[in-house]
Amino acid sequence: MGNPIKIKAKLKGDVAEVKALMPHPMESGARVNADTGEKVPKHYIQEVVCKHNGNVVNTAFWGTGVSKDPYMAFKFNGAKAGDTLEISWKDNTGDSSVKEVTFK
Amino acid sequence: MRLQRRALIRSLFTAAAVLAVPRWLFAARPDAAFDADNSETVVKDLFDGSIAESDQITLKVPDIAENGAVVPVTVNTTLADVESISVMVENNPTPLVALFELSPQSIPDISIRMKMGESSVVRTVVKAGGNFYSASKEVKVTIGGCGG
Amino acid sequence: MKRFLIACFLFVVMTNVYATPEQDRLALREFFSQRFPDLDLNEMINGLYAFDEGAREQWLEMEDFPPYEIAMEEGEEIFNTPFANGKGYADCFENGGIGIKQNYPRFDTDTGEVITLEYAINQCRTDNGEEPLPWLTGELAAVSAYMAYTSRGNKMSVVIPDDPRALQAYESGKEYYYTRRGQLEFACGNCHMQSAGILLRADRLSGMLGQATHWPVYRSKWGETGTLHKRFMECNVQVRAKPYEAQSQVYRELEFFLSYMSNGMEMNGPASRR
Amino acid sequence: MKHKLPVLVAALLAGLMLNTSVVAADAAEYEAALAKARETLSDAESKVQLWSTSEILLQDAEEAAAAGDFELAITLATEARLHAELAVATAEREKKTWQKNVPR
Repeated sequence: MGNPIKIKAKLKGDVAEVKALMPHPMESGARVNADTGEKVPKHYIQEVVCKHNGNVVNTAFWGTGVSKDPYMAFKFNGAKAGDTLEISWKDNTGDSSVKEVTFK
Repeated sequence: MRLQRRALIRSLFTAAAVLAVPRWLFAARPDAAFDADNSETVVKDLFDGSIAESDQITLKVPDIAENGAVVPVTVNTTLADVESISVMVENNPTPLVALFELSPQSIPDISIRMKMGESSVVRTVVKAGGNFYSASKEVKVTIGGCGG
Repeated sequence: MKRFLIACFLFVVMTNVYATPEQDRLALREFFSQRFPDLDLNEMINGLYAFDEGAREQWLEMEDFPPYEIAMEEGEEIFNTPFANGKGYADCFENGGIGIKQNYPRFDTDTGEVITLEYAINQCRTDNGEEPLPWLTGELAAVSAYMAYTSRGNKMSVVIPDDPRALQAYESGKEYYYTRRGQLEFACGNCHMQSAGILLRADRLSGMLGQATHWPVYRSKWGETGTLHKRFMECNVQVRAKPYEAQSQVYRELEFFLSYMSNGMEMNGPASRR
Repeated sequence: MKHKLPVLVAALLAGLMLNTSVVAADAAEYEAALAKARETLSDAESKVQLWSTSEILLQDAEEAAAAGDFELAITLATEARLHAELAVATAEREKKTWQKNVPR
């Protein structure tokens, strides 16, 4: 199980504004470990799925070009207090993380 | 007989998949495009058809990146029926950074932070109503004195 | 006549060399208000972002969801987890450790030492039978980040007690800041006073005022949250001077002086920098 | 023609002896240069002024000596000492002048 995802979700009318921070090394496979001189193997998030009340609102596919500790912000319509928002990710090593929050 | 049944099952599965998966969803992560080492290949893989420059897309990136490891990028658009938004850094070793698939419920306005190895054109391609639109901007990445 | 000359000499010495810390601080503020007549000096707690609009915009976007929040939340959890003996961090500090960072570093008149917040955190651990934490990043920086967060909005208020050792510690830190060093022969002040706000190669330099208010910092270059002493070491290396150990006497006294110079300014740690 | 071989052997032997004596002299010379460098480095350090370059050069000198290249080792140790001497000079000058940088 990967590091917990941090989510800030707020409502503006019925528009949901979501910001997420996902602690993750996002190793591109090109970085060299200064101590060992060896390349650090690729380790990065490939897929992020965001669900509103269980329905997918967006899916993000990522490459190695997303920064360490990825940040992502998005918006969608038709949300109200009490609705749930779930964000999950999967990385290239098969690791994953999921977090659900409720709109206030 | 047996072969026929297997074919039938397969086609049924395919039909079920087509029915269950909404039109805006890709089948899976386009790995080849993410592994491609040049933006031409990415474009060929992902966007079959012509791409039109559009002033209905806002691509917000800094003129000079503070730190190439963390370059904030925001894409939003007033185009209707947006199905996906992708972001490419043309001079990165693998240019395709992210591909967002948006449901009809989504508002086409996304932000991420990305890595840039050197100064480069940043390009976004938006798929809307089955067509491809794009916007781009040059971002300078500098070698730092103290911060670098 | 002779007596008059001696008096003159003493007057010159006292006003020039032996300025009080408070005179130093006010003179420094005056220096920066002349350098940046249009700038609200309180903005200098945001470092180079006080001077650079393009960089400031990117920083504000980082602040939308700053990566130091990872360390901050981790720090809160560690802070609230009792030690093996049942006691906790809250027992070591005034006001249970909440909202107190503006008082650090403080001078301990019992031991004659400068106590930085990180130093006090590890002291708290060893006093309670726990292993000290590494100084630069990780759990210690996390606890410090949480304690800094609870102190946001308070005004820096470092006190130099009436003790010659305390004044000596302040003076040592001051001498360190203004002394050129390393192969490049830069004093801290060369970069962060005369050159504050201008570019060194591609980087705009922060000013000295407010340099102590916003730690610990998530530095994109580091990719993690680290302490002020990690930055001191980095500054030294950048001018090709041999860095000191984190929390060495030299660095603690430097922090004592630097923090005093920021007295009256708003605490805004933790922060994100490029 | 007849006498050439012994002459050659003698010359070779002489050359070898000369060679080893040169090596021995270099090792001693290196030790002296190293000791002198170390002394200057600790002087600079006591004046809160050591350059990072001095220590790096000294490490390189030690590596070169370990590999038997005393000529290079001596050059590097001397360089390390010179850097430390400059640092000491800075320290002595700055003691008199740093106050001038303080705003009043």
